[in-house]
Formats: sequence, C-alpha cells, structure tokens
Amino acid sequence: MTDAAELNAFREEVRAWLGANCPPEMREPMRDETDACWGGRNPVFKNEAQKLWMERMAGRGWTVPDWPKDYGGGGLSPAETKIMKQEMAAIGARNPLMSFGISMLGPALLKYGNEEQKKRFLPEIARGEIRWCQGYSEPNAGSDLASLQTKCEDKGDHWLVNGQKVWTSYADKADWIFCLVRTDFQAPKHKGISFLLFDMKTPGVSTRPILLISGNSPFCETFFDDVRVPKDQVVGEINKGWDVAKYLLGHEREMISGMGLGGQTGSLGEALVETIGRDESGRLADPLLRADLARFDVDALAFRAMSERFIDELKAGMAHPAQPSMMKYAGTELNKARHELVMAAGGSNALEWESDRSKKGKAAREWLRTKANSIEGGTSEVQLGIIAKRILDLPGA
Amino acid sequence: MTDAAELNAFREEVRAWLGANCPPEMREPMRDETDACWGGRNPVFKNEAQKLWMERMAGRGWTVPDWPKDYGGGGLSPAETKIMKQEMAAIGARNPLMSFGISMLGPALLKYGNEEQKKRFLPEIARGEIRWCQGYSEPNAGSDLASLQTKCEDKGDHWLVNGQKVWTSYADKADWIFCLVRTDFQAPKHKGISFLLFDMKTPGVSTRPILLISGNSPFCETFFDDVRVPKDQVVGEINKGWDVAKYLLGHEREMISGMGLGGQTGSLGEALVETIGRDESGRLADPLLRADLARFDVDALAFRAMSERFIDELKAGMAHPAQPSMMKYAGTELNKARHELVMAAGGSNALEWESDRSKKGKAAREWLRTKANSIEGGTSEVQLGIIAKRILDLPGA
Amino acid sequence: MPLYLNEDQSMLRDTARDFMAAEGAIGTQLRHWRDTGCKDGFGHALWKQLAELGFTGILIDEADGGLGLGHVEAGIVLEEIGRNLTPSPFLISAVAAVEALKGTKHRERWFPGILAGDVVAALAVDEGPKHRPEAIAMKAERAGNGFRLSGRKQFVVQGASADLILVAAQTEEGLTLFAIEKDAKGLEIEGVRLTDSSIGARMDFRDVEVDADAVIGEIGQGKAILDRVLNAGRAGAASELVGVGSASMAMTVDYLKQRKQFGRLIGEFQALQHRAAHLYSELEIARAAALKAQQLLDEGSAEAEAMVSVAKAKAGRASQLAVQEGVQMHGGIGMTDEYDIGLYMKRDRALNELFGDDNYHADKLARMKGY
Amino acid sequence: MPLYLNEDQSMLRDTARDFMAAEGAIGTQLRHWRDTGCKDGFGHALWKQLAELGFTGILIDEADGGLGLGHVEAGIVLEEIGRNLTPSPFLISAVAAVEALKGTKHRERWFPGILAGDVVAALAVDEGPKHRPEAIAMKAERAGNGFRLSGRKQFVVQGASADLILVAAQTEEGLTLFAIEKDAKGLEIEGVRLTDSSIGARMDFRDVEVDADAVIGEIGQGKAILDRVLNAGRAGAASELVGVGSASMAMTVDYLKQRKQFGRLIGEFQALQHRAAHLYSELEIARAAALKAQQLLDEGSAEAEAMVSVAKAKAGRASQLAVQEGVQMHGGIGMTDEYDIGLYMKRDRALNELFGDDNYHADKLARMKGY
Repeated sequence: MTDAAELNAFREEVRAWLGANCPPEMREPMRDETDACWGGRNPVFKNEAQKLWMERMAGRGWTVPDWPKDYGGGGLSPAETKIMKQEMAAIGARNPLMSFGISMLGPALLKYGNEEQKKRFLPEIARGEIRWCQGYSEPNAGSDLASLQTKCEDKGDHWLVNGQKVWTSYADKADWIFCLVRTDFQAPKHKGISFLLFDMKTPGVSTRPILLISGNSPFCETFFDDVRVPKDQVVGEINKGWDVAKYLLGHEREMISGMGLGGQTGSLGEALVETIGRDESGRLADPLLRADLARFDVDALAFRAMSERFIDELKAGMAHPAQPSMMKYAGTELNKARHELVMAAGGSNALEWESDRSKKGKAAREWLRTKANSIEGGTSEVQLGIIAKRILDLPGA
Repeated sequence: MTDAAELNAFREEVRAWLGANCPPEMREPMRDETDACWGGRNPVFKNEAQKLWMERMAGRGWTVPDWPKDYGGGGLSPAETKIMKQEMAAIGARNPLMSFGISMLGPALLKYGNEEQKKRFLPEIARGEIRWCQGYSEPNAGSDLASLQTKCEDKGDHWLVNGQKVWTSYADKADWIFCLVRTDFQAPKHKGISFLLFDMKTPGVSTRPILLISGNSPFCETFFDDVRVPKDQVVGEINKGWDVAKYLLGHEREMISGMGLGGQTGSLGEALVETIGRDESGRLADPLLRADLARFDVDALAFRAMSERFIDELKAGMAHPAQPSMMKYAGTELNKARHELVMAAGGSNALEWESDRSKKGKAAREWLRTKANSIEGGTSEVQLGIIAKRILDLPGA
Repeated sequence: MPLYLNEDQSMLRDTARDFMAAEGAIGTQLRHWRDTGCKDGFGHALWKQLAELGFTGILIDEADGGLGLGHVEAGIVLEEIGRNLTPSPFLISAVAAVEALKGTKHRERWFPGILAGDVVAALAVDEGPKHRPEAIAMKAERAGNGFRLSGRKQFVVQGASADLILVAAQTEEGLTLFAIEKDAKGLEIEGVRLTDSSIGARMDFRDVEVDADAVIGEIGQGKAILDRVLNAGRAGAASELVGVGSASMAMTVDYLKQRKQFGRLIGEFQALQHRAAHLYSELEIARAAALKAQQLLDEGSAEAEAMVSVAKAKAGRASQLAVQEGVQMHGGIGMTDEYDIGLYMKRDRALNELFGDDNYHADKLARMKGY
Repeated sequence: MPLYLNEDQSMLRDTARDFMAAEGAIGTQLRHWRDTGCKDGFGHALWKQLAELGFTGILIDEADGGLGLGHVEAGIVLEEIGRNLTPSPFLISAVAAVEALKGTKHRERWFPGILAGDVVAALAVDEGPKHRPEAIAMKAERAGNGFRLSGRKQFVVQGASADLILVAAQTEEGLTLFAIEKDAKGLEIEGVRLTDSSIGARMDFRDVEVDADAVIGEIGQGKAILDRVLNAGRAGAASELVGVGSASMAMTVDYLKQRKQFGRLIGEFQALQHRAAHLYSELEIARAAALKAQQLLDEGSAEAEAMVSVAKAKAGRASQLAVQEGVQMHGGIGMTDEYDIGLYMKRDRALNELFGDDNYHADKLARMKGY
C-alpha cells in the first residue's frame, strides 16, 4: 500500500470510530470553560457524555494522539495526528480532555524526563487521572522569572521546599504541581533553578484563590511551608531547570500568540453596527467610533493574514524563532483594543456588572480580563525586548 | 504721581511716538522671513521703511527695551516693557530687528559677560550693526551636546580653534559667532567647555549651507581651520562655558515651547473643510480624516489652554523649571501632527513641489520642515528624559 | 484671569485634598460600600460632611445660602474626588442639579436639602446605551393641569437613591425639563450596579403624571437649560477624570520606583520612563483644558461650550491612557482586585461614558466648528 | 496555498532584489533623474532592462508573450522597487494598465510595447486632490462614430511620459474606460514634479474626440474594469509601501547600531528599541496583508477587494510609521537632503496618496462590511 492509501485508510477508520464513539452532546461547541473536561483524581463531569467521551478517547490513547503508546499515547505519526484533528474538527468534536499535563508538562517530560518518570507520569496524564498545575511566577519574579526565590533544600533523603508561587492556574483544583524552585542560591540566577514535581496533598502546601479586577479567576496564590518532596521528582538535571522552563515557555508563547483572533475573525464594525444604529446615510451612527472600528478592522484583518502566514511558516519550519514574540505582542495588544471598542460601543449597557441583562457583566469582565493578555506569558515589554534583541539584533537589548 | 499714573503717561508717550515713527509698511504683517530685518555689517533692507523703522527704534534703545541704557538698551522696567509691547501689538508694528544677538547672546552677556564685553558687544547688537550666529551642535554632538570636540588651544597670546559646527543658522550671513569649544580634553565632558566669541571673517573660518529635505535652509556647516581668537573673547570663566550654554538653552527651549500653536490657534477642521468638501449631511466628506481632525482639534485646543496656563505660570514664577521640556515636547509633536493632517487634506495638490499653483510646494515643504521640530532644540526623547528625571523623579533617568 | 488657581482656590484645593484623602479614601469609602453591597453605592455620612464643609453649596448663590462660587471651584473638589474614587452625589446633585434649578422657583424646595447634604438628585437624560441628548424621545403629553410622562431612561447615576429626579422629555412645544419626586406614581426604578461599583438606575415612566409646576424654566425651552446642565456636568466630570488619571499616574510612578526586576528598579527602564513622561504631559494638558473650560463657564463666555467638549474629550483620553498604562506597568498585581489600580480603570470607564465619551465630544466639537 | 513565497517566487524575489539594489539604487536612479531635472522622472533604459528580465510581462498571459504570473509576483518586484525608491513605470504600466487591457483587443496594440519596455502607460482617474473613483465627473459624450471627452484629471502618474492614457469618464450608459493615445487632439498635459521627484500630470481634456474603438470593454461597464485595475494597482502599491517601510526601517536600525550619544550606541536605549520592535511588528503584518491580498486577487476570490483595502491601508500606515520613526531616530542628519532617509518619507507620502490613502481604504472597508 502506498503512504497515501494508508493514510486514506486511516482516515476512514478514524471517521468511522469517531462517528460511532463521539456522543452527540460532545459535538456541540463549548459555551464556556465549565463545558471543558479537566479530569483529575476527583473529576467533575458535567454529564455522562463528557465522561464517556474522555474515557473512550483515552482508551485509544487519542487524548494525546502523538505520544508513544508506551506512555499512554496513540503512537500516531504527525500525518496521522493531523488527520485525526481534521476529522474531529469535521464533526465539531470537543477536546476530550483539557490538561496542563498534556499541553505543558507532557512535552517537558518527553524531552527532559527519565524513563521512570515518563512511565510513571505520562500514562496518568493521558488518561486524565491526575490534574496538574504550573508553579512558575512568584510575587517578586514576574517578567524577571529567573529571579524566583522559592527555596528547595537538599535534605539528604528528600527535598525541603519553602516559598510562594502566584498565578498558579487552578492550583485549588489540581492534584500535582510542576514548579520551578531554587536549588542553588550562590549560582547566577539562571543556573540555580530546578524543575520539581510534587503532590498538592503533601503537607505544607496551601492555596488561596486570586480575585481579579474582572471577578473570580482560576488563579491562585500557592504557599509552600516545609514541603517534603521525594528526591526522584526532579525533571532533568539539578540546577538546570531553566532549560526545561524555557522550553515550556516557548511552547506557551506559541499557544498564546494566536489569541488576537480570539475566535472572532470577522469585522468588528459589522458585528457592532446594529448595537449602535445608523445615521441618515446608513453609516454607523457614531462617526468617530466608526472611524476607530474601521481602523481596527484593517488591523485585525491584516493580523489575521499575519497569523495565517505565521502558522504556515511554523509548519514549514520557516518562522524566525523569535516570531512568536511578535505574534504574542501584536495579538494581545489587538485583543485589548478590540475590547476597548466593544465597551465604547456598548456604552452604559456594557457598564452593568451584575445584571442578568448583561450576563453578569460579561462585556465589562471580558474587557478587564483582556488587560492581562499583555502581561501573562511574558509582558508586551518583554516581547518587544526579545524582538529588539533576537530579530533586530540591537545592541545591549 | 502714582505708579499707575506714571505708567499711563508712559503709555501715552509710547503710543504717540509709535504713531509718529512707525512707517505704515511696518504695520503690515510679515508675509515670510524675508520681510524680517536682520541688520549686520552689510545689512539688507527690503525697503526704506524697514531701514527707518530699525534705526528709529535703535535710536531710542527700543530694539532691546529692557536692556540698560549703558549698553544701548531702553532702560525700561518690566511694566514699561510690557506696555511697549502692548502698544506695538496694538498697531501691528513689526519687530524692528530680528537678531540672535538680542534673543540669545545678549542675555548670556548680561549674565556672564564682564563689563568690557558688555560695553563692547551689547550696543552693537542693540543697533543691529553686528549679526551673530550660534555655534553649538557638531556632527557627533547632537542630543549629547556636551560631547562636543571643537578644539580650542591656549597659545599664550591667542586661542587656536580647530573643528566643525553644524546647524549654524545663517552662519553664511553672520558677522560674528558665539560658540562652544573644548578647552580641556582631560576634564569630564561638561567641565572642559568654554564659551567663545569671534569674527566670522577671521582666517580659517568657512561655511557651507545645508540643503534640507524641505529645500534650502538657513542652516550651515561651519568649519574652523587654525582660527586665531584673541584671549579676551571668552565669556564667563574658562572651562565653565557649559553654564552659559545651559542658561541659553533654557531660554531657547522656552521660546520654542510655544511653537505648537504655530500662529494657528483656530480649528484645523474648520480651516480645511472647504478644501475637502462636504458629504450629503454637511459633514467633512472624508469621514476618517474628519475623525482625525476632530481629535486633533481637541488636542490643539487643549494644548492652547496649556500654553496659556504655562505662560501665566511662568509670569507668576509658578512653573516647574522643567515644564518647558513638556511644552516643547507636546507642542512640537502637535505641530508635526498638524502638518500630517494638512498633507492628508491636500492630497495630490499638496504633493506638488515646484509649481506656482502650490507656491513652490509650500505645504509639502512646511510639512517636511516640521519634522525637525522634535529634533532641534533638544529632541523629543531628550525632553521626555528630562520630564522623567526632573518632574517624575524616576530613578537613573 | 490667569489660568491657574488663585489664592482662595488653592486653599480650597488644599482643604478638599486633605479631607478627601482622609475621609474619602478608597478603603474607607469605595471598597466599604462596594464590599457591603450598599444599594446606594455611596455613604450618606460623607455627603453630610461635604455639606458641612460648604462644598455642596459651591454653586449656590450666597443669597440662597450657598458659597456663590463657580465651576472652577466645583472642579477643584471633583479633581480630589477623582483622585480618591470617592463615591459621592457631588457631581450630579451639587453641580448638575444646582445648575438646573438655579434661578427657578424649584430652588426653594431643593436647595436647603442639598446645602444640608440631605437631598440627593439625579439627572435622567440617556435613553439608550450612548449619551445622545439631541435625540431624546421620551414623551411628556399634556394631561389635565400638567403632563403625563412615558418612556425609559438609563444610566441615571444615583437614580436609585435620589429624592429628586430631573427628567428631560419632549412636549409639543419642544424639549422640557421636569423636576420629579422619587415617589411619583408610575415611576419604576431599578438600581443597577455598574462596573465601577456605582449604582446607575434604569427608569421606566409608565404614564407618570406631574403638575405643570414640575416644569423647570419654560415649557419647550428645555434644550438651553439642559445644555447648561450638561456642560456643567461635563466640565465637572473632566476634572474628576483628571483626578482619576493623576492618582493613577502617581500610583504607577510610585510603583516604578519600588518594583525591581532584572536587578533594577523598573522605573530605570527608559521605555517606561518615556511612556510615563508622555502620560504626564497628556494629564497636564487635560488639567489645563478643564480649568479653561470652567473659567469660560464662570465668565458666561460663548466659547465655553466648545471648550467643555475639548476638556471632556481630552480628560477622557488622558485618564484612559493613565489607567491603561497603570495596569500594564503594575503587571500581574495590577490585575488583582486587592490592588487599587484596577478600581481606577473601572471608574475611568464609567466617567468616560458619563455625559458623552471622547468620541461624542470630538464629534460635537467638529459640528460646532462647522465640519 | 500557504501564505509565504514558494520556491519560484523566492527565486524571483532574489533576482529582483539583486537587480534593483544594483541597477535601481537611489544614487543611480532617483537622485540622478531628480538632480538632472529629468522631465520623465525615471530612466527609460531601466525600463528596458526590466523588460529584458521579463518583469514587464509578469501579468501578461503566456499566449501574449508574457510570463503568465500573478499579483503575488508583481508584488515581489514592487517590494524591491519600494526598497530602492526606484522610479519606474512598472506599477502603472505593467500592473494597472496590463490589468485593464487584458483580454481586450487593445492588448494587441499595446502589450508588445510593454513587453519590450518601449511603451509607458498612464491611468487618469483622479479629478480632485483626493482619490474618489466613485465620483468621476468627466464626460464622454457621443460624437459621430465615437466620443468627445471633456474634463480634467490630475495625479496622473507618468502621464507626461505616457504613450497610452487610460481614462475613466462618464457616458450616458455609465462609467467607461477609454484607451487614448498621447497625441490626441485637444489633450493638454502638464507635467508636475511631485514631492518624491516623480512626475505626475494634470490633464485637460478639451473636447478630445476618440473613436468608439477607444472603449475598453463595454460602454458603460467601466466600473467593474476600473475596480479591477485599481485593486491591482492598490495591491501593488501596498507591496511597494512595504518595501519603502522595510528599507527605511533597515536603514534606521543600522543607524541605531552605529550612532553614539552619551557614550552609548543609541540602539542601546530601550525606548528606541521598543519603538523599533513595534515598527518591525507593524511591517511584518503589513507584508502578510499585502501577500494575502495578492493571493486572493490571483485566486479571483470575492474576498479580494476587502483584503486589498486592508493591505493598502495597513501598508500605508506601517510605512508612514517607518519613515517618521526613521527621520526622528536619525536626528538632524535625517533632515538633510544628503541623507536618503528623507527620500523615503517623500516617497511614502506620494504612495500613500496613490489609489486612495489609508483613510479612504479603511472607510471603504467599513462600507463593504455594511457599516
């Protein structure tokens, strides 16, 4: 059989299996993040279909189709993985399992973990049995992440961890944490960091949710008070955790860089014109807002082209390695601009904060939430610095 | 007589004198800078009236009304000077004498010159007999003016000057130059500079006009090749010329800071609407340009208020000493924005470069010329740095 | 008149600044009323204190028991209110409503209460999500001796706590302003909590009958009065915005001097310095514009209206820049509810919207200038 | 089709880049023709060279002797033209005019000359200072076997050097495009030197009589053709703008790496770094938009027109930012005629204006999107 014929056969197989196994409810678009399935030790399923869908996919290793079968994955080739995603998209199948284990820890373990760690952690992730959170930022280590101070001491038969993390998404719901700790306080800041895994149930771990200006959030502060961690739970070499972190951050930035689209790829002016009404000549009735919307649409449609180019170049291996910084910068600034315009168009309706009419302040809360876009995952300033240094080659940048 | 009565009498006297002595031609607004009288050894008068007007005013010391009579001035008090300016403005009397000697060198000599220098130079300036130019910038000393390298060696009975100045306005027409030279190459850069005066006819001085992107300009490059300067022509102490320079730069910045107004204080949209035409609803026909004009008018009218406040606060001694930097920054950026809009409104008409129809490219040349506003007299970046340091007190600024 | 505060005005500013920083502080007022879910969104005790200081009478003639001062003085107080995000009926009750009732017979009924800090007034103008006073549709039809009002209003600030509601409606003769008491029959009021924790109201007028007495000024002559009222409110809002922006900048500049990253104070980073310096410049210009507008209003100048729009638009944009830069420069901490900078962003948004946003006023300026 | 250049296109870009940097350089071309006061404002020899390279036939079908390529390829050449500010009839003659004549009988008369680099064409659309093709007033009245044209045109790029002039005029049946030879009786042409040293023309049509043969396509059906022609020109101009902006940025970034002030390379100053990085981002986005527009044009997509407006507006703004930052960051030297950065500013202005500026295209986009 030729490659193409094999792939066609695979496509048929996938299509048939999905047709038979993806429950109809799991083919509806998610309405919000509560529709997502996160797995974990005490998983919360919104309905039976969600549970079934995750279990069936996990059963074939298709929650992580491109991971090796030995680690609970599907063992698919890149071409097969692409076909699977296409077929899922074709029927609108939901992602069966949202997971930082899959999107963040997994790739790091595959690259830096030892065999025992891979065997121990990856299958649990693939099956959605353990929910992970990420412990990177600290109150005094934001943009300058490498200045983190969480102390990890070698106590012979265990590590002793003391310190505080912040912006730990879903720390209050996670089972385990992968986190950056300082194992050497003498070394230059990038050289004394290790990448550590531990159970959130370990004595001394506590979390506190962070209330944002937009309201409740998945973020937490996480405190470590004499937390004892087994010695074999460091990924990669001691004091070389920064390499692991950089690898993951690059991953994360690529994911975030597409967010300027925010799923809304059409004309914002077109979407808002009926909210505002038209003047006698049929134009959007607020002439200056119309001007802003027109310019925004130019920017947004141009950025859509840029995103398309970026993805195409990524696939072809042609993108400059620092291009994700530019996408992240431009995309997040654009998204902030979009929500400023949505607020301006919404006027006093959009100011409502609690009413059902406003869906409990949806517009305002989303607007406020976008302000974090240019902070999280590396601030706009950090991205601009990376562009200046790595693309424009400016001195001392 | 009370003060007020004295001032009233003075006002009557000035009014009568101006009425009798200001030629009618000198009450017309200047059309361009060629209408200005610059004086000098070989003065160029556009007409007899211009000559007469300068001589009459100089005869009373009123070219520099507030300078002491001993130095050729009018010896007027601040209140009297103000009255004179008001009365001149009332009949639209032109400035009788444009002069860097009056606006720049004079104040420096009055503050830093010795008695002999004041007696020697100030009366000539007041009478418009010597035309001065300013030698500050050098090719490698722009924003970082204090890094200037023009070498001034003490040769016992004279100074020997070698080096190059740039952006010397009217160097090709000036009789004398006041300039900054380095007299100590060992000292920290601000501590080795002296303020030197010399005749432009001295052997070794040559000039070359600078052609700008906007066309001809009053600026020159000025070259010093073994120029011998008498020892008594340093103003202030040797190696303390930077104090004099700073004093003058402050003066200059204050003058420039008003330029955002550019004599045009009305609504730009109002001025341009007929150029562009109106749509069916009577609004300016280009809706996005209209939006920009409306926002510009907001900015310009707000800045007009700021200018008024700044001048009032200056008069009352209430302005922050670094406020001129903010005025210079905001005013010049605004002026650049104004000319971008004028070009956008003028469309292809405004692109014409040589035609009589376009007054030889007046709009385009003015537009290009404004680009220097945020460079000359301290760049916008320098002004922002000053605000950050001196007003906001930011560290290391 | 020089364009800076005279000695009396500077003293007033100092008084207002000290008072508001002490009694009107975010922790004491805004957060308190927000976190206790107060239905008014402001404290009546503070309103009384403002009255005791004489502030509520700034625009009321001395003959009527007020201080007989002007919009400049009202702006001084509002800038301090803005700085502290102090929730207060001052802008609507002591500025807009006083401007509306000034010189009318209604002042006898209402000014004593405002002077005492007992009465809260509201202004019901907007009928849709955006401020469009040119297009008021609400009807006031003749009915017996008076009028019958029907229609809806929204974004009526402090409308849910108001004793007096000033309502703009169309009569046969044209736009007319009415003074209506809170318990008018047929008037349904819904208090709505807004993003900045203030309470706006939606009002449904279901055949609300009022006496002819309720008319402010002449029937059909409401446009001129409403313009005056709105311009007073806009100039005041401009000052409040300048206060919001200035405090936001001050807080941010402080943070730049404290926060270290990469071994340096972030205030040492030139890119942030230049942005902060630009922001300073914008806020100074906005402050000058607001003061100029208020001086012109106090002089009764024909140029006042244009300058009011300039001031509201400029202050709106400058303050918006201040809160945006503020949150960004604070980084993650600026996103937390615990920290105050986000409260400034919320207040800025609401104040920008109130009485017309910068788009509205730039457009209005263009229309006034004939283009 | 992936949104990057394929192998053939990359080769074409390399060829165009090398050729234009060598033969089309500012010193050799722009300054030469400018400083000698050339009445054409461009060199005919270079136009022949472009023909020899096959560039002039990029959009001409292979059956007609061209390369049968598309707008993407034309854009590749134009970006390099933009980089070097190379004065050339390429955009109007080899893109706009070819698009106009494609598939009509006129191609037989004119394509050989364009392919050979002998013929220069012009496009007479604008009648006032701004690009308003929706409001063409020029009349073409029936006269005998043909038409009589009367009216004025301006900003006719290369109009004073053109052998062929494409004119848009109103007939009874509607907008119609005519192909007119330069020596038509009654046609007065004034060459006008523009800010960027190019020559635009003002044309006065005084009862210019032409045969019915001069009509391009069908009488009264000119709008569709003109739209196609203009969109081809706009997409091309977008690429040229990207070239202008990119070269301007490159020159500026180089300068930042050489110029010292305050004992440091100015490129070390963070404020300038961030501005340069932002500019880079804008130019990359503009380049992607131009390429996307050209791909859609080549596909004959219904979405092409909107994307063309996006590309022209975005490229115009990005390039304008590049030249403004360029002059400012160069400081005084950037203001001198001796240095090239100012030439980029001048060219940017003219190209921004050509075929509609960013305001025009953002407005057009809004109209296309129904608001």
